[in-house]
Amino acid sequence: MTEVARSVAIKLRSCSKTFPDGTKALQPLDLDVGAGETLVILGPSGCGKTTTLRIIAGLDEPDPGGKVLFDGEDVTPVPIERRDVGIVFQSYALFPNMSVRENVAYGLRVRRRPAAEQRSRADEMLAMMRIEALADRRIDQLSGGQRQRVALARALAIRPRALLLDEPLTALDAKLRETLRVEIDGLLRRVGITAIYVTHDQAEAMALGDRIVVMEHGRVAQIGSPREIYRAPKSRFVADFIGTMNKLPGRAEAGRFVTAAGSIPWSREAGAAEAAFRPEDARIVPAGPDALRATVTTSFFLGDRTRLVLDVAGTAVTVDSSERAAWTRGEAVHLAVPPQALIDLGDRA
Amino acid sequence: MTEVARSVAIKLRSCSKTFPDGTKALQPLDLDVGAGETLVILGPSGCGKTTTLRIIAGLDEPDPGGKVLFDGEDVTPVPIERRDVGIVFQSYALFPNMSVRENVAYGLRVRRRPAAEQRSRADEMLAMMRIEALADRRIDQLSGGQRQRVALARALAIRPRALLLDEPLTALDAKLRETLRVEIDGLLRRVGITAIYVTHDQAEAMALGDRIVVMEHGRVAQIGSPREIYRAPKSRFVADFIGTMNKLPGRAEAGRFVTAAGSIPWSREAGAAEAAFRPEDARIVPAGPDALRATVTTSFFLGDRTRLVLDVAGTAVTVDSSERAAWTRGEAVHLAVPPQALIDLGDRA
Amino acid sequence: MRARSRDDFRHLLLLLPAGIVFAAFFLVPLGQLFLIGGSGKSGYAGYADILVHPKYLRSLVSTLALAAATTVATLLLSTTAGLFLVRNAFPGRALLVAMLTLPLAFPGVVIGFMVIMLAGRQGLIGDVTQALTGEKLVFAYSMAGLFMGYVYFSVPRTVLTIMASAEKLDPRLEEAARSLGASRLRVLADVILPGLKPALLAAGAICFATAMGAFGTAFTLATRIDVLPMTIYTEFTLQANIAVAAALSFVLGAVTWAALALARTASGATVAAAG
Amino acid sequence: MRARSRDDFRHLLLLLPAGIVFAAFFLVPLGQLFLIGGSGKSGYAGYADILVHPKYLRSLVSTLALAAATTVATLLLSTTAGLFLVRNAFPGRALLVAMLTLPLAFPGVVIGFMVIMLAGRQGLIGDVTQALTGEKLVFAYSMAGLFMGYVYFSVPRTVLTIMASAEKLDPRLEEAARSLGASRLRVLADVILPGLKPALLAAGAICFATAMGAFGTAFTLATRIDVLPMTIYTEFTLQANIAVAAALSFVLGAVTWAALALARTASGATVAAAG
Repeated sequence: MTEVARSVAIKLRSCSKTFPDGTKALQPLDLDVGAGETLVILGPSGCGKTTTLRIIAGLDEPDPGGKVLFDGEDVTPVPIERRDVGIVFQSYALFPNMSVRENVAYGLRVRRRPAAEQRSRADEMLAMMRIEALADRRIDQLSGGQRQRVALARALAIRPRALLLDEPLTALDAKLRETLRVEIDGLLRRVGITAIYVTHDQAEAMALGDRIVVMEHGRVAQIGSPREIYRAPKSRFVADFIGTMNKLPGRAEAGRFVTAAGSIPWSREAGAAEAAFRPEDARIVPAGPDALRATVTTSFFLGDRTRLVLDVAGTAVTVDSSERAAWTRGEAVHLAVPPQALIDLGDRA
Repeated sequence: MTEVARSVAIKLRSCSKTFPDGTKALQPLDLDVGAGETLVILGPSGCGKTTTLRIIAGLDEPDPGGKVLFDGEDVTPVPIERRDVGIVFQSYALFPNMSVRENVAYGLRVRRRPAAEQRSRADEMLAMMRIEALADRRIDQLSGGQRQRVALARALAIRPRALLLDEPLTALDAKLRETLRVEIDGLLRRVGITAIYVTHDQAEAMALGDRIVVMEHGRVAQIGSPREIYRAPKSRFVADFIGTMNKLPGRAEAGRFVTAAGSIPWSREAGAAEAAFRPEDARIVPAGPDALRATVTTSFFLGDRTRLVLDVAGTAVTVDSSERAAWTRGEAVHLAVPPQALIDLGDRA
Repeated sequence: MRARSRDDFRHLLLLLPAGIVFAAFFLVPLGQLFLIGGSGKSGYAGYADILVHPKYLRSLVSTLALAAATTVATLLLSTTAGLFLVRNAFPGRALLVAMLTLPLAFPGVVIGFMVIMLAGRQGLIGDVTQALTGEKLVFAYSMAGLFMGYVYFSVPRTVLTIMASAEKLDPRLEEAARSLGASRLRVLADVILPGLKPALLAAGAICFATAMGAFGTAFTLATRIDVLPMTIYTEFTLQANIAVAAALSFVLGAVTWAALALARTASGATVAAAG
Repeated sequence: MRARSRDDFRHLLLLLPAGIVFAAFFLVPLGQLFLIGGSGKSGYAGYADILVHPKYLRSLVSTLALAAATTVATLLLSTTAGLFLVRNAFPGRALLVAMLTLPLAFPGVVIGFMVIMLAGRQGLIGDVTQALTGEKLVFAYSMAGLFMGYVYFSVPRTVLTIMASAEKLDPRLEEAARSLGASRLRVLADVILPGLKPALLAAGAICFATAMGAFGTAFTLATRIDVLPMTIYTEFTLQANIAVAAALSFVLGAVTWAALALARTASGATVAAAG
């Protein structure tokens, strides 16, 4: 196995960031990334996720008082040139005036390593990314997926202390995005490098992250494993951002959740409430005491499942069904949601 | 209900297309589109789908001998200016020197309708697309989704005989694409116009089409309803292009399909064969006589399901599981595929 | 490159002295020109005198008229030719386009020289018209000759600009207009010309500025041609009337600059003049 | 606009006559110029005579040297200034950039005029050097003055071109290089200058072509300055040596055209000269 990384544990301590125009891009943030961990920072644009990455990289400085620690050592004043981190950008940022191999060897050339070492290391990295055949190509002869592989090889060629990825797949089309996501996942696990991966795409975050940090307005909304974040979102924002979430207004009383379309079992303290649940947790059932009345608004055949949009007492509810049945617009159906799938997002506003 | 369309039935008769450089973009093609039907033409780039659309529109002429019929009338020599079809392009193709309302009214202005009629018709169309508020905006002030709504309004304002859409959603991001797909679906059904929709995105094709024409290398690979195409692909190409399809090599004998990893029931004439099945049709089961032995290669938590990549006697097989269980790399599992889910793609090559 | 911390550019501060020298290098001559323009007998009123004195006013007006006529003729010719070249593939097209750039390589003096060879006393046009009508057409040594030279010089660049712009027009725009029933002429008026507008403005402004300031062509054709650069030269060199020359220069510069700025604002592009 | 059926453009055939007139309009003068260049005593060997005759050879060499020096100086100054202006936000920056375009509006005659005001016998530089060193520095009426004028004229356009190009450089490229350990200087050499290369080539070619062909400035400074356009003018107008003037013109045009073509090939962009 190629020696690739010298993984460090990264800590941020009260890092905030105020831009020259006074915008507060980041509220004071503490963050711990274990050595070798893949941490995904997820959030909508403007949530501060890229700022956080740039502070870790040394491309932006935190406001005075903030500290960045690599294995306990304070690197806050160390400029990026000497921080030894690999960066991969959405725009690839490959040097168009150099060949693929020259791009990958650039970090070693800057370090004045012997030409033979530069070449062998570059070829080793290209082999690891399975693009040896492209070594002598010009950058503009590569596809987007190939470019991003070269960028990964280039970032890893210097044996960085951490790998920072800023939306590396956003510029690619859906099919390639999935292929490369699988590859990056394999690579990160094989190499065992500390990786921080910024994305706005929740599917990417779920698939890649050991842990996910969901950010909103410069603050952390939730930190947890993909399963925790999906199954137990701590706030309405997280629930809405990750996957599709149905929200049904009603009242909790006597172990049931009562809506205008009937009631279902739910043990929650009594009061006005909103019950949230995932499309795949609800099922279309025959009429019964524990089912809600609903009307089919639309149905889309998606191949592996059928997505139904139902009208439940005026609220649009999305249900994914893997049954092979067909529904017609306006058809009356009944909807069951198991109590353990109901998520409590707090009292209704 | 606004009078919007004068829907025609469209027929192509032996329409082929050879480009000046000699490339055969389209093999002789016969196609029937019913009045009011939504037909989706689906295929990879270069398969001839856009050429077919352009021949229907009158933007390209078929090779001599080809005919385009609108309600039985031969419109082959009629130029697009007088064919009365609405076109929506991927690049929106809105006139940047006109306001939103002027764009929508342009077809009526060209037809020298009174100014009052132009205005009221444009506003009616904008209201139908729910973008009345944007009527006086400049085009460069609109988002991609808004632009495509304006393009739809403009195409429908002339009461076209058919609506032709050339990858209308490809330039939009994933979330917007889904929203607008739902809207276009509603619109086409409400208006009842004959629509021909070209796309390379199988999810779009499945969701929108009454029927789908899958094209490959200038030929029709299969025509059918979304369900037919998904459940019973007629060729390897169609199976690969629509959704994810697993293909397992083995031998059919005595009512079973025998592989190096065990056998499962399948009644097919004996011989070397390839069994194809969808990720959502396979299940992870306890060890048993009707299950194949497999090893977990990777597992991705996708929120609503977990995608497993398994190694089944050296073949990578993708399985979607909605169970809440977690799998670890290298774990040994067993895989069952119900016989009715197995698709026969013919004898092994 | 935007929101970067200040000290990121510490080293760039070293460039500051260069920046100051650079600014001085530009502003000192301009300032001095303006001051000298006001140093004549009538002081800064000398600027107003230009508009009153018939000789200078005539020179200003005829220069403006020549520049405007050149611009209009160049745009008409170039748009027709540019659209034709973009829309039609024919053998020799690439060669023709390459040859189009040739006149750009010739200085004004040579352009003047060519005009004389064509429309001068021993010129081709004179020979042809004499053979046809018995009368010799000679117009090289006048405004008409200058106009011909300027158009000859300006058309190539303008054609190239228009071709570059026409190639970038989205063909779907035109197809959408046709699907809505627009005829060829309407497509030209509603889609193609509006799409070329920024290129037409930019090329037109450069053409105008060039015609306002060109000197070599005029000087070669005849020393009597009454355009502003010639007037400035005459006042400055032959009559040592430095204040008037400076004032005329300043006005010429201001008019040209205004035309360029107007085109820049209207087109949003960076327009640079040629002189 | 590519794969369209032929008859789609039936109506465009109407433009064909215009195309032919247009081609004739360009090719006839050029052809005639070449023919006249070979009409002297020694026929087409007249072209070779230019390289043998010391007077013409000197003129050609000094013009090339002047144009090359102007190009180098302009690119150095403009790159420094352009990068400084793009990278630094300071009060008055927008105003400074707007003023940069002013010299573009002045014709060559006025530029020559300004050089005399600065570096001439009564010029500012003379006054300052006399006060400082007791000796008056006067260089307006020589190649040095011409060099100064050309640089003055070329820097603004070049700065604008470089600024436009520098603004389009992806800042991520620079950040990627730094993350790999590159110092500021290495980033400049490996990322920024290669990124600016097309702009530098294009701007350099235009600068070179302008300096090769400018006439007004030279004529204003002194009639004795020995640059090619002046030589052509002298041979043609004052000595009626038409064949030599034509041959020199043709050579000047060919050299300039080659420089433009070279830059165009190297940069892939459309480069148009100014004259």
